Amino acid sequence: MRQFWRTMLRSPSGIIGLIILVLAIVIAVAGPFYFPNSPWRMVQRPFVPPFTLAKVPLGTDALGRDVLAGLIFGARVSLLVGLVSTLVALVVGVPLGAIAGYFGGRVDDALMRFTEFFQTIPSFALAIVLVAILQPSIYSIVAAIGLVSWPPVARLVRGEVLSLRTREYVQAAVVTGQSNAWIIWREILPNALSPVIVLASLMVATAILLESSLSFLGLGDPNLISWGYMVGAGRTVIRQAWWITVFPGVAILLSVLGLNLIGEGLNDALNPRLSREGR
Amino acid sequence: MLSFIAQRVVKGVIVLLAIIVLNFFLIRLAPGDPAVVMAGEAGASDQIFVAQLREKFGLDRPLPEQLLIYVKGIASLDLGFSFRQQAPVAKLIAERLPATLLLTLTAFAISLGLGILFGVLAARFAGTFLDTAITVLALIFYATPLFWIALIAILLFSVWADWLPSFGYETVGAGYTGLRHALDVGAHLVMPAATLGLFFMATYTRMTRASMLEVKRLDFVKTARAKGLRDGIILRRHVLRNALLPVVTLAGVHAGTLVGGAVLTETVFAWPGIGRLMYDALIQRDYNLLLGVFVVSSAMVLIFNLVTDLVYRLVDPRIEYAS
Amino acid sequence: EEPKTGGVVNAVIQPEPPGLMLAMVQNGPTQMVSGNIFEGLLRYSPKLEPLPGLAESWTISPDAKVYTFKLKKGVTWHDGKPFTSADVLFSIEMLKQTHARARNNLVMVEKVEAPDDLTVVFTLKEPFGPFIGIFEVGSMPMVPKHLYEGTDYKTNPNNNAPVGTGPFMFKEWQKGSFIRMVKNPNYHEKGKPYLDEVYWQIIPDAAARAVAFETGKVDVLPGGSIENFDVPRVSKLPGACVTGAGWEFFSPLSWMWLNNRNPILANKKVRQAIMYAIDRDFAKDVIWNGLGKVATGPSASTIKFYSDDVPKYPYDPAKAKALLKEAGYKGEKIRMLPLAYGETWQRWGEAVKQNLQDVGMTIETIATDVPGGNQKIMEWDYDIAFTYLYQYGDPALGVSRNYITSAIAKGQLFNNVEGYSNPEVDKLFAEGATAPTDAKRKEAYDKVQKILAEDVPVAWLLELQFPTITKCKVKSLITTGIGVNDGFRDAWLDK
Amino acid sequence: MGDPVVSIKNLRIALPKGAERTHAVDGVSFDLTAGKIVCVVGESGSGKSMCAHALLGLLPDTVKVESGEIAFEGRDLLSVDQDGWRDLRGRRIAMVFQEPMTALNPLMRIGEQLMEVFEAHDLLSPKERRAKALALVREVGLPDPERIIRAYPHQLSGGQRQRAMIAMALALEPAVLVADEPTTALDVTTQAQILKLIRNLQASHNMAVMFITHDFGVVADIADQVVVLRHGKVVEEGTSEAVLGRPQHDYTKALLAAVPSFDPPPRRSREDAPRALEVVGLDKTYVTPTGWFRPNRETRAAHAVNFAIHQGETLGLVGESGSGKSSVARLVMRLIEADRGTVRIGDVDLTALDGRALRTQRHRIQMIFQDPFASLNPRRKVGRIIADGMVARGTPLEAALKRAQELLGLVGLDAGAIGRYPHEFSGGQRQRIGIARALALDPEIIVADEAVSALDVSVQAQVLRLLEDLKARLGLSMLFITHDLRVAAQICDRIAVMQKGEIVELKPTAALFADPEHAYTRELLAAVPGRKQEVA
Ligand SMILES: Nc1ncnc2c1ncn2[C@@H]1O[C@H](COP(=O)(O)OP(=O)(O)OP(=O)(O)O)[C@@H](O)[C@H]1O
Ligand SMILES: Nc1ncnc2c1ncn2[C@@H]1O[C@H](COP(=O)(O)OP(=O)(O)OP(=O)(O)O)[C@@H](O)[C@H]1O
Ligand SMILES: [Mg+2]
Ligand SMILES: [Mg+2]
Repeated sequence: MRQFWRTMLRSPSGIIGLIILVLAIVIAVAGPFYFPNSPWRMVQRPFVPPFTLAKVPLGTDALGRDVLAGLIFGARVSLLVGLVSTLVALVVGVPLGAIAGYFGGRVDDALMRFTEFFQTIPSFALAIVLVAILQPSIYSIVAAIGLVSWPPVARLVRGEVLSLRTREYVQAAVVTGQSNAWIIWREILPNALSPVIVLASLMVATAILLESSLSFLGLGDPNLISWGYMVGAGRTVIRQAWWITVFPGVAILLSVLGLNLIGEGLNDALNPRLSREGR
Repeated sequence: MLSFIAQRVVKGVIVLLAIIVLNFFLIRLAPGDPAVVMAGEAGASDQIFVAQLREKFGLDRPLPEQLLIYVKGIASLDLGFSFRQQAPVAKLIAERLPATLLLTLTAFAISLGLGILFGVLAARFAGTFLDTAITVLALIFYATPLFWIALIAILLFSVWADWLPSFGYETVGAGYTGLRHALDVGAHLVMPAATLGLFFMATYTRMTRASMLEVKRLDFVKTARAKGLRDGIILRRHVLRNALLPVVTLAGVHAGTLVGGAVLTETVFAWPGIGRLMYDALIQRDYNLLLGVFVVSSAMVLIFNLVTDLVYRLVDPRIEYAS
Repeated sequence: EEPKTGGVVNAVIQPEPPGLMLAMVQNGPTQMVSGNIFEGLLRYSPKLEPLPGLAESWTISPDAKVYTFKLKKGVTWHDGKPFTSADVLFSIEMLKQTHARARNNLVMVEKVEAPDDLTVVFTLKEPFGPFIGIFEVGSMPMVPKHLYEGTDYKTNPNNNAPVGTGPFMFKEWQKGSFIRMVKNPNYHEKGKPYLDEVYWQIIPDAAARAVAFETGKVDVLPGGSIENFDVPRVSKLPGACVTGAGWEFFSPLSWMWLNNRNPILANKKVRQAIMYAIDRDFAKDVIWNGLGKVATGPSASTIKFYSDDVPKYPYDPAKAKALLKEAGYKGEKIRMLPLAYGETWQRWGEAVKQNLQDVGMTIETIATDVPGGNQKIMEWDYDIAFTYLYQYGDPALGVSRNYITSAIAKGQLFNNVEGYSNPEVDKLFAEGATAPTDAKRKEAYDKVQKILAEDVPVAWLLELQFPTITKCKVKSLITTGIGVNDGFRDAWLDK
Repeated sequence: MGDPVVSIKNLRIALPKGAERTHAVDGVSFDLTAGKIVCVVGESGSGKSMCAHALLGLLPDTVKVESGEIAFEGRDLLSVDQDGWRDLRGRRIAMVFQEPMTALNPLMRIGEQLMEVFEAHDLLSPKERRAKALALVREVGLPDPERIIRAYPHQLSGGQRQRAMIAMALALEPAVLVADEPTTALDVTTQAQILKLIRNLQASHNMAVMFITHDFGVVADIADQVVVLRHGKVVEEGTSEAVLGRPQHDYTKALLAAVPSFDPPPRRSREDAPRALEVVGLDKTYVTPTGWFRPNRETRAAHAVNFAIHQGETLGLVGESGSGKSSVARLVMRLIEADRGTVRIGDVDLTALDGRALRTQRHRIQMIFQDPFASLNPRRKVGRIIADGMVARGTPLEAALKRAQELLGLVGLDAGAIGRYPHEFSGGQRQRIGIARALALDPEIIVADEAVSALDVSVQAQVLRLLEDLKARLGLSMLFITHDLRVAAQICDRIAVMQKGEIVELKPTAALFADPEHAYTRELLAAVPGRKQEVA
C-alpha cells in the first residue's frame, strides 16, 4: 500500500488528478454549507456578467440565478452520478465477468452473448431510450448510465479471471478444499482489481460526460442542478452570456481530466510491469 | 475462413433477434404511444380519435401478436411501416444512412489517423515536452463535452470567421453537381466530423502510445536492435505493427457504435443522420422506426465487429492458426 | 410597393413535420408548410374577418342556419384536375374521419349539399355563431377527391407528395434536411405567387437555427423557431425584421392545468393562491423577453368576446401565503409537469416552481418527454401541468371546451382535463355558442369569464406571442390572421 | 590461447535508484577469444545478462556503464555512438536470447526476419538475401527450409525457433556470438541438440562465444573457459577443467556441490507397504473447439496411465515438455476431469466424488506447485495462506494460525513470517511456504509438479533435502514430477517415464538408470547435460 502511494505520488499526472478530484469532492461536500441558498433561487437580475457583483461573483443566468451556486450544487450531482453509476456498472459487471471467467464453458458462452447483446446497441442511444422510458430522474439516469457501462467491466473482469483461474495459487485453494465462491471472492477478485480500478476511474469520467450529454438533450433530473444541465441551459444564450456555459463546461472538463489523470496514475502505480522500468 | 464468417453470421442473427425482442418490449414500456403523440399535435382530441389512431397503428392488438407480426416482417427483410411518417421504415433509414456513414466514417478516419500519428509521436518522444503536450491536448479533447466543442466551433468558424457552413449536409437549393457538390458536402462535413473525430482521437492517441511503450519493451524489439536495424525501421516494422493490434480491436468496436452514437453531433449540426432519426422516433414514439434504427445500427455493429476480426486475422497470423 | 416576381426563400421549419397531408396530420409544422400547398374555403384577416379563399363569396340565411358558398371558377388541383363542389363534399366526409377538430366543428351541421359544381350549402341544426370561422386551411383543408376516394387514407401514396390547390406545389422532401416547394404556375389568383421556390430547412437545434439566420442561410424564422432569449439579439441583427402579427387566429394562450380532483387543488383558495404566487410579469419580461401579455382569464384578448371585467391576480406572494394558510395547506407535495417544448418552457417551469416554493408550497417537477407528458395528462395523473392552446378566434371553438362539464372524459389531451364542473358555466357557454346575435353572445361570455376568473379552474399565464423574424427583404409575408401558415401566397422578395 | 577478440576490463554498471543493489556488475573483467566458448555462470540476478547487454550496447536506458572498458578488436565499445553500434550489431557481434517464444516478431515471417539482417547493413540484393536465408536455415538444421522461411514464429516449435534465432545471429558471420541462456526454455533433448549446434557452428566459423547459463551440466558440456559471477563480481575464472574439477572459491564449490549427482543413492524397496495412491487406466484428451464447421483439435495428454504409490514411497514422473506430466498430476488432484479411469486414495475413489464430498476428501492429497511466485496469492498474508485450508475444514482461525506458525518452523522459516506478504520472501523461502501449506492439512500423499525447477541450484538442493526429511518424518508418499533426471535420481524410489501421454517405462530408479529398456528412456538419459563429464 505504501509502495502504491509512493508510485502514485511520484507521477505528476496522478498528483494533479488527485488534487482536482479532492478539490471537487470538497466543493461538493462542503460547498452547500457556505451557499445554503437553493441554486434555483432567482437572486439578481438575469445576465449579470461575472466579476461585476460581489454577491454573484460568477454572474447570473437567464433567470437571474447564481452561477456559482449552481456550480457548487452541480458538483454534487455530477460527481454523484459519476460515482454511483460506476458503482452500478461494477456491481453488475464484476460478478458477471467473474462468473463467466471462472466457470467458463456454457455459462461463459451464455453470459458473453448477453454482454455482447448490450454492447451491440450503441450505448448513448440505449441510455437515451432508457432514461426516456424510466422518465428522467437522478435514479433513472444513474441506472441507465450504469446499465450501458457494465459490459466493458464484465469483459475485463472475465479476461482477468480467465487468466487468474489457472494461476497456481488458485489451484492451491481448490486443492485445499475451498468453495468456488470463496475462491472467486478471496483469491481471484482481489488480484483482478487493479485494472478494474483503473477502468473505473475512467468510467466515472465517462459517466459525468454522459450525464451532461443527457442533460443537454433535456433528459436530466429537473429537480437537481447539474453541470450538464447548466451547459445545456446556457447554450442558447452563449452569444449573450458566455459565462453560463463556460464555467460549468470548464468544471466538467477539469473533473473528467482529473479522473483521467488519476486513471493514468493508478495504471502506473498498480501495474508493476510499468512502474518498475522507467519510462 | 468461410466457416468462420458463417458461424459469426449465425451468432449475429441470434443476437439481433434478442435485440428485437427486448427492445420491442422496452420501447413499449415508455409512457405514451404514437396515438397519444398525434392526438397532442392535432390540437384537439377525443377518445374516438385516439382509439382510431391506435387501431390504425395496430396498437390495439395484444403485444405478442404485434411482436409476431414484426418478427415475421423482419424475417422477410421488411422493417415495417412508420405510420407517423407514412413511409416504410427501411426507406426512411436508407435515406439517412449515407449521411451517417459519411459523417461517422470520416470522423473515424480522422480519429484513427490522427490518433495513431499522435500516439506514435508521443511514444517516440516519451517523456519529452512533445509527449506531454500531445497527451494533455488529447485529454482535453476527450474531457470536453462534445456538444460544447461543437458550439464553440460553430461560433468560431461559422459566425465569426464565416469559413464553414454551420448546419446541414449540403447547400440546399444550390443545385451543385459533380466536384462542386463534393466540395460543398465536404465543407459541411468538416466541423461535425472534426468534432466527433477529435473526441475519439484522444482514445486512440493514448492507446497507441501505451501500446507502443509496452511493445517497445518486448524481447523481439531487442532482437531487432541486436541485428543493427535503424531505429525508424524498428519503430515501424516491429513496434508499430505489433502495437496496433489492440488499437485495431478497439477501432472495430468504435466503428460500429459510431453509427448510432452521433446523436449529439447530428443535433447540433443539423446533420440528417440516423442518430437524429432515432431521437425523433423516440420522442414521437414511432415504435417501428425506433426499432428499425436499433436493428440496423446493431447489425452495423455486428458487421463492423466481423470486419475487425477479419482484418485482425490479416494483421495477426497467430489468430488464423488458433482456429 | 410593387411586388417583384421571382426568387427563392429559405424558411426554418421546426420540428420536422411527420407528414404533409394536412387532412391527416395537423401538427404545427405541418400546418405551416402545407398551408401553402392546400387551401381552405376561407381565409381570415388579422381582425378575424372572413376573406375569400376557394370560396369566392358566401351568404348566411337570416335564421343563421343556412350557409351558401360560391366556389371560385377555374381552380385546378396541382395535377390539373378541376376543383369542384364534389371535392368539398368529399373533403368534409374525409375530415370527419381523420381530423378531430374538424369533426367537432362540424357537429352542428345537419347536411351539406352541392346543388351545382360551384355551390356548396351547409344547413345547421341550430344557429352556431362561430361557424363562419371554421373554414381556414388548417381547420378544413380541401382534399382532392379523385386521388383519395375509395383508397385507404393512411397508405395513400399521395400522402408523401400532397396535391392541393395552393400557390405552391410540393416538390421534394429530403428527410432530416429540407422540404422544397415550387411555384404553382396555374395558381388561380393571377400573378401569384411571386416566389419561385420555398425551402423549408430542418435544423433541430435552436442555437443552430439562430446561427443559420445570422449567417444568411435562412430568411424566415417563423414564431418559435429560436429560443426567446435569443429573440432580442437576432432581431437586432442588420437586415432583420420582426413582427408579432400572424397569430391572431390562433391566439395561443398558456395556462397550467390544475387538477381539480386533487384534494388540495380542489380548494378554490389554493388555486387562487397559485395565481397570486406566480410572478407572471417576470415570466413575460425575462422568459418571454417582454413578448406577449399577462392573461386575465380564459380568453385571449385578441379573440372575439374578450372581457376585461374580471377579478385580477397581480403578483402578491403575501396574499398567496395567507390564502394557503386559510385553505389549511401544510406543505403537501404537489407534482408539476412542465412542457417538454424546449428551453423556454423548461425555464418557465423552473421559475414557477421557485415562485410556488417561495410561498411555501412543496413542488416536485416531473420530467417527461412530450408523449410521456401527454399520457399523464390524458390519464389525469398530474397535479399541475403546463399547456398552451389555440383559441381559433372564437370562445365557442377554442375556449368553452376547456371548462364545460360535458368535455370531461379520460383519455383526451385537451378539453376539460382539469375536471372542473359548474352548471352555471355550462349553461352560459351553451348560450354563447348558439345565441342568434353577437350582442346576446357577448352577454353570456362576459358573465362566464367573470365566474371562471373567480373560480380559477386553471391558472392562466400569458397570452403568448411568437414573433416571426425575417430578413427585411422578404415582403408581405404576413397578411392574414394565420400568418406564415399561408403566407407565401403573397410574399415577395425585394432583390 | 590467441589474442582476445573482446576484452572486458573492470566493468562497472550502475543500476537506477531503488533497484536491488547499486551496481549490476562491479569490476568484472574477462576476455573472449576466437574459436573459444566462455561460459558465464552464476545465480539468477548475479549480473550475467547485464554483461551480455553491455557487449551489444543494449543496456536499458536507466542502466549506465559507470566505468571500465570493453575493447573489441582494439576499439573501445563504450565510446561508440549509435551509428557505430548499428554497424557493429548483427555484423560483428550477434546475440541469441533466452526466450525463443518472445524473441521473434510474431507478425513477421521467419524468412523476412532473417533477410532483415542483411537489409540492416545494406548487403546483397533481395533475391540474394532470400537465397542466403535459405542456406542459413539449412545450416542450422531446420527441416524443409522453403516452408520454414514462409512460416510465422508461432508455427514453429521452441527448438525450431531457437535455431532460427541462431541462424539470424550467424547470418553475417560475426566475430562474437553472445548467447544469453539460449537453452533454458527448452527441454533436455532439444537442449542437447542446440548445444551441439552451437558448438559445431562456433568451431566452423571460428567465433568467440559468450555463453550464459546457470546450469553446470551445460557448462561441463560446452565451455572452454568459465567465469563465475556472484552479486555482480567475478569470483572465479579459468578453464573449464580447472573450475569444474578444482574449484578454488567457496561459492563455486558450494554451487558445484549443489548440483545433484547422476548416481541414484541406494534405496530400500517399499513395494510391500500398503498402497497410498492407485491410478488405474487414466485417459485424458484435451478437446479445443475450433469452430462449428471444423473438426476440433485434440491433444492426448494421458492414455491408459496406471501406477500405484506405496506408503512412504516417492514415485518420479519424468519426460520431456508436453509429454503429459502435469496433466497426470492435475488428474490425480482432480483439478481436471478424467475421460476415463480411477484415482484411489486408500479405499476412496476420488473420481467418483463431487462437490462437498470431494472437498472433504481433498485434504488427503496435497500439492506443491512449480512456480514459487505464482503459487502464493500476493494479496494474502503468509499465515492466512497456510491457515485457509484448515479454516475451510472447520478449524478456528486462531488455532489454524498457531499451527501455521509451527509449520513455518518445520520448513525452516521464522514464525514471524505469518504476518508478512509473499513478495517479502525469496524464491526458496516461498517454496518452503508452499510446502508448509501442503502439509497444513496433514495429507497422506503429496504431489510435487516441478517443485524445484524454478529454483537456483543451491536453493534447489536445500528444498530437496527438506522434502526428503519431511517425507521421512511424516511418513508421506509422494508423486514427484520433474524433467530433471539428476533431481529424479536423487529423490525417487521408482521412476515412471512418460512420452506422449503414455508411461513407457516404470522401474526402480537405479534399475532404470542402469538398464533403460525403452528407446525413449535411453534418448532422455543421453541428453542430460554434463553426462559424460561428471561434475565435482
Ligand atoms: N532495468 C533494470 N532496472 C533496474 N535493475 C535491473 C534492471 N535489469 C536488471 N536489474 C537488476 O540487475 C541485476 C543483474 O541482473 P541480470 O539480468 O544481469 O541478472 P542475471 O544474472 O542475468 O539473472 P538471470 O539468471 O535471472 O537472468 C539484478 O539485481 C536485477 O534485479
Ligand atoms: N488446458 C489445456 N487445453 C488443451 N491442451 C492442453 C491443456 N493443457 C495442456 N495441454 C496440452 O496437453 C499436452 C500435455 O501437457 P502437460 O502440461 O501435461 O505437459 P507436461 O509434461 O507437464 O509439460 P511441461 O514439462 O512443459 O510442463 C501438451 O501438448 C499441452 O499442450
Ligand atoms: Mg539473465
Ligand atoms: Mg508441466
